[in-house]
Amino acid sequence: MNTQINFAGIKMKNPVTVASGTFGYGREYSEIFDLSKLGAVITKGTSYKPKMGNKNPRVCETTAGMLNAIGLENPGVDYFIENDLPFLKKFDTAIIVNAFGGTGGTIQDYVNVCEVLNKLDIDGVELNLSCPNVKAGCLAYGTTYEGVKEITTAVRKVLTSKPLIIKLTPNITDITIPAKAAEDAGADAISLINTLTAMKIDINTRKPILANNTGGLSGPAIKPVAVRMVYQASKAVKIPVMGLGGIMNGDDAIEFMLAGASCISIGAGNFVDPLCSIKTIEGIENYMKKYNIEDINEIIGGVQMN
Amino acid sequence: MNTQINFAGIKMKNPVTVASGTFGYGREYSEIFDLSKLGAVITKGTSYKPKMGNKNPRVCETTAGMLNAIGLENPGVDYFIENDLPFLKKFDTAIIVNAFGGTGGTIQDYVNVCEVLNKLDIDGVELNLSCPNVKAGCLAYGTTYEGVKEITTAVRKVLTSKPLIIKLTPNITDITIPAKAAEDAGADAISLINTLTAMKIDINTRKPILANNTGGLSGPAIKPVAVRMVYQASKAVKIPVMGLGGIMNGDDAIEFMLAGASCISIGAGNFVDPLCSIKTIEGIENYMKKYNIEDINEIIGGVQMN
Amino acid sequence: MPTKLVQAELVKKQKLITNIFKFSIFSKELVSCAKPGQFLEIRVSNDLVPFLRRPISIHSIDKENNIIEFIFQVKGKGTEILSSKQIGDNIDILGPLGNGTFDLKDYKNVAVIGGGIGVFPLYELVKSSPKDVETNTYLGFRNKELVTLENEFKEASSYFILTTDDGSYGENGFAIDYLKKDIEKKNIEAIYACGPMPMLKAVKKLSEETKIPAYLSLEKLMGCGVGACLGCNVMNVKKGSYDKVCKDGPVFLAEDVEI
Amino acid sequence: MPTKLVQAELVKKQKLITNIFKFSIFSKELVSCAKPGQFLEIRVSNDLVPFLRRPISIHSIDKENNIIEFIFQVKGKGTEILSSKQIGDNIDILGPLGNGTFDLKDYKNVAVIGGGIGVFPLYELVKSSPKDVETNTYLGFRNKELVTLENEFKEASSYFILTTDDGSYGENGFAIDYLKKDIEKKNIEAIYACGPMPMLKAVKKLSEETKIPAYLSLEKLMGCGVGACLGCNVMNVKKGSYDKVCKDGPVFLAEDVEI
Repeated sequence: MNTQINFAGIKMKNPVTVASGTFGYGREYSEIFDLSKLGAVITKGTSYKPKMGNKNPRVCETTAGMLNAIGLENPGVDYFIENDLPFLKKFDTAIIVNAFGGTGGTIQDYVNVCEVLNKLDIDGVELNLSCPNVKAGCLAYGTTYEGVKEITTAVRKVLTSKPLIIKLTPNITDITIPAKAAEDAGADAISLINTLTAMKIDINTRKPILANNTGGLSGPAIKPVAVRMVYQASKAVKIPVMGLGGIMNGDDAIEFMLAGASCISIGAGNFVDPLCSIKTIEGIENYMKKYNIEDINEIIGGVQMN
Repeated sequence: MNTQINFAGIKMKNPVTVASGTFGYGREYSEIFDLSKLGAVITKGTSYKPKMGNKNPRVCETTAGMLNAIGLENPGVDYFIENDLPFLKKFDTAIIVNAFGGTGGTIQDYVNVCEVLNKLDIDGVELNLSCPNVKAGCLAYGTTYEGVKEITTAVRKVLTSKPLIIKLTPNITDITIPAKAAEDAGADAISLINTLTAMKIDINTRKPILANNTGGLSGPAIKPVAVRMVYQASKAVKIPVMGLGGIMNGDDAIEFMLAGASCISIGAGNFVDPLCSIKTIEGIENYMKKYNIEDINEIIGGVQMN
Repeated sequence: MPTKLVQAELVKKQKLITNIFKFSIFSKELVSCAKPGQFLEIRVSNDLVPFLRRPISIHSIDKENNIIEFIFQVKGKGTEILSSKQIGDNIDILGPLGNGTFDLKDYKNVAVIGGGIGVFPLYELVKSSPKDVETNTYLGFRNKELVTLENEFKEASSYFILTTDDGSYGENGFAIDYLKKDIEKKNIEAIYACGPMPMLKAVKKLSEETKIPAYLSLEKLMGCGVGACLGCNVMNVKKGSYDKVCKDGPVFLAEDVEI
Repeated sequence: MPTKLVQAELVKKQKLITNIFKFSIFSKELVSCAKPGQFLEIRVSNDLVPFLRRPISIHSIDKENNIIEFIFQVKGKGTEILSSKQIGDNIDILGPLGNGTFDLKDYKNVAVIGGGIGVFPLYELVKSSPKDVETNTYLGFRNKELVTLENEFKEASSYFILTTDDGSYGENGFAIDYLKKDIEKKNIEAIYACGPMPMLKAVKKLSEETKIPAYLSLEKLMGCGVGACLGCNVMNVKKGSYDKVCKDGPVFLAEDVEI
């Protein structure tokens, strides 16, 4: 039984990764399980310089999901190189660094961090064009064909030796547009969905619960939206797709892979059950056994439309 | 204590309505409670000629929500006039007819049904530009400024004697764009959100559960997205907003009203608890008592941003 | 036949076989108007997961004691929660639902055919049939372990056949084949069926060939259960438009519907 | 201090007052490394609603019997489900969490101040303090009905004051005012506080004025509880950047944090 996949040149022992922003740089969860079991670790969004992030409260629970508005707080790429990369290299798992343009959010800011990342001993870069909780960058590019193409082209020029994954926003009329733009600009893969912009109001204080007012909705609540978008995006492009959005177990992972995802990420599921990713790997294997699937690659995009 | 509202000229005894497509033409639920208790009944989407709708399965459950892809099946406006309108007139509640362009879905089709509705003894018309489950019409107009403006303008010309509400889709990058288009074209109000396009795959059969493959996601799962959009839309326009999306009780209703909704609709909540709308009215009254609110109109748009 | 929303007490709970539970509910309101073939929409908890009500067919109606019974299989989270209810708990029930019922009309000699968990909704029809009506019952199960209600149906029926697909109990084979063999010599005037889709299709075919009317209980994913959402459509080939399984059914004349 | 994910047995359950429950959990793993001031992230059920774990502070640690205790108030759906657990049930616990703990260091004369449900996390500190440490405890409650753990704290403390806001029990007024009066004459070297935000702010101010270090247990909405999601940030004014309440706290030196 083969669970290995080659995702845009990134070799993973299984299709299960952990989503950026839900797993830090791996240190915390390494106390609970062996990170070498994962297909890949995707780091917290990292910028050229450190970034502070939003005020508290930054998270709250919703029905079958949660909101977050962290604001991409991170210690900067130099800190990552010195502290987190050596730590992560101790594990036998692919390392994908999620990168973005920092406080400035200009194309040059995106280019700056990717120039650094290009030289590191990492397996790939995921470009964040989809965080709904920062003032500059991300959605400013992520919601138009031109925006995605321009920034992907610029990053591609400096990120010559690593696979480039573009992370897409679901806050869009037509998900195939940024998907195609990423492909046209030379990206190696796309990942989706990031969170849906949302708000929760405390009816007693009459204020939004999050200090940032709005936040990104994730969790099982939005899984059906994510499955739909993964299907549409994977049909629109030839590059492979990483699927995420509310995956809590192996069955959910299989649903995303049938829809067209070559690999998947566990996001908020890590918070609910720190072993969610490990159990998802087991769940995928159980499904393969049940249906006598020799190679997990067989099921990618295997949905039969009615 | 006053719970009456005047919604774009439609007088309602309270701000609680029932969402189009979840309440038929009122007949079924009238066996369970007195429709005269409602602020308004919004009918099933109705077209000039009868429409067949999609194949079965049309609905399925998701985590804290459901998908539907009915496909706007309806008996046509003549049947409504003969059978359902006289029935609904027996109750002391506002009648809002949800209208759309039928199988053809052209602007002329929308105009045709609204021409008929203009002459009826009803309180308002809600124009459906947002159903994700039909081949023609709706989203073809609903996702661009030009589309919403063109069709609203055309309908407005024939719908001269009734308040016109434009129902908006959440499957859009920027909800303020169709909101403004509706206002600019002379609509009296907007209602949002319709459902989010979504998909659920049966991993055993490897097929989407719905015959239409995709459907619209509704229920508490997507409430935070709806609250965010109601807030954004209500800030962008001067015309009043009807809020809906996952409302299950009075607290949810208050949250939408604080966000900027002048009235609200119960949708999938009717299926879960046929008395959901009635309990929501009670819940609103309880909140008013708790906070000594004399007039429900006071809280509309009362959220204080951080 | 007005629809009622009740909180009705669970007065008896039996586990028939693995994963299959029989609930007895005390409710004057439901019993007063319930008919064979109708169903109930049950909210298993006040939580938001699972979200929708569960449609479950009525198994029997005891007008004397105001007891209505239903039998269900634990298939997922919803039915699992339902199965954990204790005697004395109130169950949130919307019903009785459906205008298409198992109706004996004036038939004097009928066949009743059920398969698997589809046998439960047929019981009240057989039980409540007048003495001058011959009820010929054919029940099919996959194997011995899945057999339920044998004694109840045997006692209530004029004639009774039980089959298993693998021959591990009763007659060997499919119930439909035994019905086919008997249908002419027994002068069957109507067939009442509930069971898996292959059985219903076979019954529909038999009805077409023999011109004997067949009444099929259909099952669809449902939204509201009352006819408001149009989620559970089935094509009515006579009308050329969709019927609602919840409101126009759940029992349909086989020749009317496309299955 | 590795984080552990355990399924640990509820061995004792007590209702202290309305809506407040004390759970005693048997877990060698948790007890072996737990410290005063740390917390546990508890998954109340395998359902998806409520979604996130509930952070609840450790109340006491019994190393001899491998019992760890926590006390919680039923505030919503999550704590309601938790309160319905029965003795013998396994509880899904991630912990013990937090590197910022209630640490006595070398202080010999300390004040402990708690308010309302904030008194629970302070107990282990007082209970486990060496005999040569003077623990001066000040507990405040809104009224008599909400008083909890009076005897436990009284017994474990060298000096004990209990106040109610309305004077319905103990001393009349706020605990902080009694601490203020005593702070100089008692030569307090450090303050340990847990309670509502106004109390913590008052303690911080007192600490600034007196230069006596104060350790505050903070509470924030949390995502992961382990430091991965950065949801529970608090401004560390010394560093000029955010700390994580879950990982760097939950106990902080008052002068370090902006509250």
